[in-house]
Amino acid sequence: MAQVTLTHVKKVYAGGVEAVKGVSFDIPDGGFCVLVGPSGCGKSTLLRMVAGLETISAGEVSIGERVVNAIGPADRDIAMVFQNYALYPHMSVYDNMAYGLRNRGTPKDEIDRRVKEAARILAIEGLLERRPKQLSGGQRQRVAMGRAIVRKPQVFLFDEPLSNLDAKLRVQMRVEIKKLQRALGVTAIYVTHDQVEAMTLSDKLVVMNGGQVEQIGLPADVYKKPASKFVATFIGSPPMNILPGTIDGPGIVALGDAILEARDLRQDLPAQTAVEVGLRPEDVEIASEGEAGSLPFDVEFIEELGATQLFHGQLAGLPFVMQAATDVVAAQAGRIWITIDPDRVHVFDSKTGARLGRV
Amino acid sequence: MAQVTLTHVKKVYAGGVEAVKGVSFDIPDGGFCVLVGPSGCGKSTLLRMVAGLETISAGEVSIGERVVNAIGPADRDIAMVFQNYALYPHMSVYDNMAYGLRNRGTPKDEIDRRVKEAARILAIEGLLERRPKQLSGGQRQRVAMGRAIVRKPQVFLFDEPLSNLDAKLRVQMRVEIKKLQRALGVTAIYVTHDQVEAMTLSDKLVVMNGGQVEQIGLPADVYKKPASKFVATFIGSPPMNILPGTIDGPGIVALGDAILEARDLRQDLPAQTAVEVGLRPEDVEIASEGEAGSLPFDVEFIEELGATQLFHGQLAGLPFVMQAATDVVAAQAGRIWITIDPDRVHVFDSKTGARLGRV
Amino acid sequence: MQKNAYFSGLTVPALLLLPQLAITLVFFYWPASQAVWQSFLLQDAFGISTDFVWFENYVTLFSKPGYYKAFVNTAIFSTFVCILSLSIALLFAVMADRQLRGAEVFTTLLIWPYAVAPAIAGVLWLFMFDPSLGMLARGLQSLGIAWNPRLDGNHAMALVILAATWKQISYNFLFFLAGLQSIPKSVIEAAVIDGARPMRRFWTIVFPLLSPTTFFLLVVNIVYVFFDTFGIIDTVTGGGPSGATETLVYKVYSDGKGGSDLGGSAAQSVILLIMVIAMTAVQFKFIERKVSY
Amino acid sequence: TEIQWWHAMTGVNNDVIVRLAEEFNASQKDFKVVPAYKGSYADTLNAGIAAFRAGNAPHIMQVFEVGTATMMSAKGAIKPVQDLMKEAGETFDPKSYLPAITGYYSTTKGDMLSFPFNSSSAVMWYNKDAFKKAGLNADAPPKTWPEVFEAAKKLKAAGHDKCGFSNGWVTWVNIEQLGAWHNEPVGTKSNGFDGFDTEFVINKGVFLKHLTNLVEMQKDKTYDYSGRTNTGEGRFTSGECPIFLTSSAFFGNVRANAKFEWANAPMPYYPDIQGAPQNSIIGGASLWVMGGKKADEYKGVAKFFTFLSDVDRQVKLHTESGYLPITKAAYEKVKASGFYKDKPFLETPLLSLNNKAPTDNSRGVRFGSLVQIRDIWAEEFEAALNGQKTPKAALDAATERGNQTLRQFERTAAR
Amino acid sequence: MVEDRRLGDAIAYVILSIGVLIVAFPVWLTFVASSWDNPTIINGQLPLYPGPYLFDNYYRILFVGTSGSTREPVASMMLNSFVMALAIALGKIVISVLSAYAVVYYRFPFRMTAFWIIFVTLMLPVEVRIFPTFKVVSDLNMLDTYQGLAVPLIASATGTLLFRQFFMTIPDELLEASRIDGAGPFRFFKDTVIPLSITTIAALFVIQFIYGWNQYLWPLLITTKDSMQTIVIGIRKMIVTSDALTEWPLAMATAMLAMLPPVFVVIVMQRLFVKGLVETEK
Ligand SMILES: Nc1ncnc2c1ncn2[C@@H]1O[C@H](COP(=O)(O)OP(=O)(O)OP(=O)(O)O)[C@@H](O)[C@H]1O
Ligand SMILES: Nc1ncnc2c1ncn2[C@@H]1O[C@H](COP(=O)(O)OP(=O)(O)OP(=O)(O)O)[C@@H](O)[C@H]1O
Ligand SMILES: [Mg+2]
Ligand SMILES: [Mg+2]
Repeated sequence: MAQVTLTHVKKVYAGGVEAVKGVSFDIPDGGFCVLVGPSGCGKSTLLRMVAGLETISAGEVSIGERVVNAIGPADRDIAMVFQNYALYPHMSVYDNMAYGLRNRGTPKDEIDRRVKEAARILAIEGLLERRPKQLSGGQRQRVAMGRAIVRKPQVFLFDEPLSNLDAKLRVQMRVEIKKLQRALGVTAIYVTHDQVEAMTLSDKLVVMNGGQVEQIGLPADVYKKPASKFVATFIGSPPMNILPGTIDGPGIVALGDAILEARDLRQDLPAQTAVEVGLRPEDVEIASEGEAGSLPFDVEFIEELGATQLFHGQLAGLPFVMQAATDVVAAQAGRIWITIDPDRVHVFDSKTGARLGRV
Repeated sequence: MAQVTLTHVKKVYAGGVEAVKGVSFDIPDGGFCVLVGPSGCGKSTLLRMVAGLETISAGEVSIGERVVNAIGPADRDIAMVFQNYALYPHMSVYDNMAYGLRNRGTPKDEIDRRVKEAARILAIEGLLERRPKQLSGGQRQRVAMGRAIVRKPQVFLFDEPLSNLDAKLRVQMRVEIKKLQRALGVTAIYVTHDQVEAMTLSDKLVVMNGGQVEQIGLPADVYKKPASKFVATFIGSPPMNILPGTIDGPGIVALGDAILEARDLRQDLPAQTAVEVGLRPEDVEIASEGEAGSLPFDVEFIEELGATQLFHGQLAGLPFVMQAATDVVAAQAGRIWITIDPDRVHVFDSKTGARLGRV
Repeated sequence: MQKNAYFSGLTVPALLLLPQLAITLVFFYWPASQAVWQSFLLQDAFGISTDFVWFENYVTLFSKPGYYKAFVNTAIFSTFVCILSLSIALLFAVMADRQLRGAEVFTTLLIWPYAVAPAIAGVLWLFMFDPSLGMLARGLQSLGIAWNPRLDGNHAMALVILAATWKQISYNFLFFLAGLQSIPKSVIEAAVIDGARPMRRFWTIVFPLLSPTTFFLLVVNIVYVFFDTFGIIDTVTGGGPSGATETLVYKVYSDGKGGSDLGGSAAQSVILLIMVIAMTAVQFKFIERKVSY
Repeated sequence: TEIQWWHAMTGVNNDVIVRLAEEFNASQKDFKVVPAYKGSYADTLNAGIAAFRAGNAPHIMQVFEVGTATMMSAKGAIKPVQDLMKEAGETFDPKSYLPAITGYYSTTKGDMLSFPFNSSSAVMWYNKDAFKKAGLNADAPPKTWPEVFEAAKKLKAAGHDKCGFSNGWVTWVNIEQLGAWHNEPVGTKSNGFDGFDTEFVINKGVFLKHLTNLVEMQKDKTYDYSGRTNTGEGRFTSGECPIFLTSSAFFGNVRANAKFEWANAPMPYYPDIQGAPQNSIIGGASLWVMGGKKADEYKGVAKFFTFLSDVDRQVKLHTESGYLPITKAAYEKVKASGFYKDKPFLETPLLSLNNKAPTDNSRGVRFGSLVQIRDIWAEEFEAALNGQKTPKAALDAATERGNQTLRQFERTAAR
Repeated sequence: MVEDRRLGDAIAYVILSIGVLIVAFPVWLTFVASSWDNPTIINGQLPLYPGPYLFDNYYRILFVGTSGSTREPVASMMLNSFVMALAIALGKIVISVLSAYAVVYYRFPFRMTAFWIIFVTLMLPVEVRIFPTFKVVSDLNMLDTYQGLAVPLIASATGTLLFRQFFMTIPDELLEASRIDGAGPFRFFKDTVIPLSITTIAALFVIQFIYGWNQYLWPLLITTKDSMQTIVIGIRKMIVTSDALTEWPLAMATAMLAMLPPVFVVIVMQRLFVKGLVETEK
């Protein structure tokens, strides 16, 4: 178990691509850090530098007390779970898990003990003799986890370990990973571009974009106070609605004709400044017609998701989505009135995308 | 446009596997039917029999007024979208879409018109000259759709068309498919094992399991009154909690010490009958301690999903999950009290899994 | 094309490459350079008197009509053998690819000739088509065809083409079968639903998707007809009648036979060498590109 | 000491070689002859050349008669048999050998260069049964070409409609033997015996006349071409071609496979040509001793040759394999034994060879690159026979192309 | 598929049967010829069905030798062929798998140069440079040895190319997983690359075994001892080109026997072989 520290880490690939542009953060011992961001933002690169699979162009990575820049992957005391599992297709499940230990010369009975134990934890005891091909996606995923666990490493690294699974299994495995990490108390770094995973798993959420860190924080904080329009739309599903607006006064924005209060908005902005206003679909509430501060929303169609439903339509002439519980009965389509909690109105600079929050 | 009717359709594969065990249902003209079920339950087989890609072992499939059992796929007037798209890798996007029309001897300018129109609808006009491998996943998906649209078939068949896409794109494409089907008014059969897709897309939801139909109905009905334990756990995410219970009186079940009212429960069951009780995570509400009918729930950990959060823990000593909006502040962990709307308590036969509902 | 994950170091890869490089250098490059050297010499059979004559051997070569004839023969021979063996093999492969009962048995029977040595295959064909002894020749004659490969250059050419084609069908069949089996089934099904009848399906979908295999085989077959058919020609016609079946590689052999024109023969092999290297380069480009589909 | 002997003998003849080696090895202790099959005559020659260039030549190499000039010209590469025997101190009298045979392998001065091993000559084989059926006298075969053509026409009429007569070894029979038999030169300088600057003269005289006839006959299959080598010989044994000119060594094959009565006769001749018939020349192969070996090894080779020359051994080889005996003594012994009464067909080639004392035109031929030249000639013959060229044009081309090849050989070998 | 397959299937059967007929006919003829006596064949009267001399002929070539007792029996020639074919096949596999590994999994200067040096040899057969090659072998004292038979024929790039193509398809993650599992280049090669290459190895083995088995010119040139002779040479030796008698039935019987090992190899490895092609070709 160890703390992982990254200091001004950079990666320039041979071709000149600058994939990671100076990233610093640290993960406390036993912490669960999730790196999230769109495809190509450098998540994998960063993770692979921690693993030792890529050289570090500049900066420093330390695991525990040790700077590991020059240490090979096998000696960093880490374990990694790959997106496509990278199981050895020609080895049995048992051998897949035992391989790393054998390479380290662990005694036979110790290997056996550890593999069996991991198999028990992961409930794959019955599969030990099978080949990866004979396993379902979820089972493969578990074997990949098992391969990491048996090693009892200081740090777990995960590169989108669930993205090849179907939705149901993904939810299930997500919970298992979290439980396991808690139980073993191992520091973990987890890469994903799925924001549900990011939200649920992390103690520390690192949102990346274009090789840089956009925001670091507790997942709930990131969700509630996204530091930029990028983070705001990236985290949350269905994504936050973004509407062009203008400042209408301190703490007040105008969306076309409608006026909205935004409690967190900086007070010092001149009126008529163009801004972008972010409203989460689930922060919208149905009001009665003409209620104070209510906005007209023209519903075009409704998707039922079981527990909730999504209303798609136009707000002040702009595409807009709202989410409501299934028991809220709405007209099949047509105009309804909605209100939004002023605490939950997000305003971003229309040029930089930065949050215009109180300082 | 045509109605599709399946009557006692069976499929036995050459090796003796009975993949579909006598399925009957019909889809009205212009209807959107989703086949959902776990892997290997026979969904694809059923769809492929409608397409004419598999022979029908017994029973009858008709499209419109015509029994099509002995009619080749080309003459059934259907179009199909495959899971991996099955685009012709050596043809341009334009040719991919035009191929089916050319085979039918459609005049050149008519082909051109239709392809262009489909491209416009799908917003892939700029891609017509590209080869499939030069497209992103979402674009390929659209081309596959385009190939189906240009044909103006009577029936659209989809075999898990979205499962190769990432989560975000999946949501987006889902909406597009639905819009398109509505706009074109073509009957559609859609296979998936993703229950969100199943819920949002269908007019008629067919839940399959082991080659048989478990339930047919409107998606909301299936969600609210699952006909069996299988359907109950399969539809809904996070899945319904299933707890062993006993009948304690007419409309009353006991879960360990706790007593629960179940309005839809059959009244004629003898007390002490062992049953299984299903409770959806989102149907649970937090109550104050000791409130009437409330149950104690020991929360172990909480997953935050942004808009909602999941409480994982033990209810009457059994694993249990509840979902709540984020603004419900709960103790980090520890005991809370919950209540459940008696209308939303599902009770299933502990042997057959069938719903024990009022008749 | 290269891997993103790799090892570094110099000694280990050098050691790994050593056996192959050593063998290649010793048994390929060194002899090949000798051949190049030889092509500039005028020498008697036993190498006792030697004269360095620069390009005279090449000049002589290109001044003889026989050499151009060999080019033409080679072109005819290779075109026919390639087209015939490829198309017949493709036909068989397509048939064997249908899920037929007993397809395995057919496959096994069809690949059998692959195991027959060219030197023996030649004898077999000679045997069957000998104008007086061969049973098939008698069959042809009874059909009123004055079959006589001993005198009729076209008959002789037809005979070596048949023999060489026969020998190559199995190999092509195997690769085509493999190629067919790796075409995704769903693409074929998509075409079925798109209303393509079997023949059209074949020409518009299967055949284009098979093109990497076809191209690969084309190159392999060209090399085969260039070199490996030597044994067949030697046993069946010996290049005759009247030089009608003398191909480039056979000419290399027959001109060098008995050591009579080693320089000219070496010059011919140098030309062949250049042609083959050019072909190799082309193929390599293609292999790199075909990873595309 | 091991003595390498590379040969091209297949089938039964391969067994003969193996047996000879075994007998020799058993007859003494110092030397061991190791025979090795190296493919066809051409392949064997190739292998020998390659081996010599690599410094690994065998001691004895069997080379077919066409390779003679090539071998001879390689002065340092070979050891003349005459010198070999002398140096080894073996009793060796060139006079004891049949001059018609050794002459082919000797210098004009009479020095024997290689040791004749399997020799044969061209004869005319004929099918007695077919003759009878066609109403021909089976015991008086045609002697002249016109008679042959006549007979062939009759035979054709009697059912041999695909082939009245034919021959193997097309250029050997129809050029080399034809020239000698009619005492006409194939090339200048005594058919090349007197120097490499020889030129062919085959586009006239008997050569042109004969080819013209053949081409004429080919049209209605009175004559039918049977390929460059002996692969067509089966046409005789199968009964298809009732008259077949080819090597006397065809004997074993005929004996084993012909299901009819057969016999042979000397080659036919054109009676209107002065001096014909002259004498035939040999074909087959001789053993060449390669240069650069140790004296001790040469001793063994010489011993082996002496062993081969032994009268009884020669008698046995001749009577069993049908190859010609090489010593006078052996010939005399067989004659005396009355063997030929029973098997006159074995004497026919010897009679042809010894018909008259050889002239400059009938000692044999010695042209460099004869392997290629034979192919060139055969090509031109084929071109004439299939009507692509007139006989004259074909022979002109044969002469011209042959000369080119000779010139090239001259350049490389004359120094 | 709901398509009338009956007609198509019937056509397929007919075509395949014709194919088998065409392709297997010469082989059948060989077999038939090996079961008759010589005059029947020589005189062009060979029927299409086997004759009465089957056992005699095979008995003679297997146990007696062809004519008399001097000829070395077929068995020893088969053994030589087998050793040579095996040595060529295995040799090629070993050296090419090593070099392909170096080229694919290492980054070093002149990597592509090395690859091209090997690659150029891809298609040039030994026939075209046979004399100089003979000299080299002779200088290395490898005449009349199994090394001499096999080693020069190993120098070809086919295998390297095939393996390279295959290695390129092995996911990078396997290497990375191995590295994290503490496996170095050697372990990765032994534990992962080789086991994954089995089908490719099988395909190459079949192709090269047959290639080696069928060699004619090369063994003829470099062997002088009868004890080193291969079966193909043995057959050529029986098929007489100069004045003697070809014992066709025996030659054909030997040809049949000569076909057995390669056919056996093909049949045994057929599945793996086709699979190997499918995996690497595309
Ligand atoms: N070996 C390489 N050489 C050059 N550029 C590379 C290499 N590997 C990755 N890149 C580039 O570096 C950038 C970051 O890649 P990285 O794989 O870290 O993205 P990612 O965030 O993991 O994306 P994804 O979600 O798609 O996995 C991308 O622009 C990518 O193209
Ligand atoms: N060609 C075949 N031959 C024999 N059995 C088959 C064949 N195709 C499918 N099956 C079997 O039929 C059953 C149903 O398969 P099917 O493909 O219809 O499932 P599915 O519901 O589409 O599953 P998935 O969600 O994994 O695609 C499975 O048990 C499968 O193994
Ligand atoms: Mg990544
Ligand atoms: Mg399916």
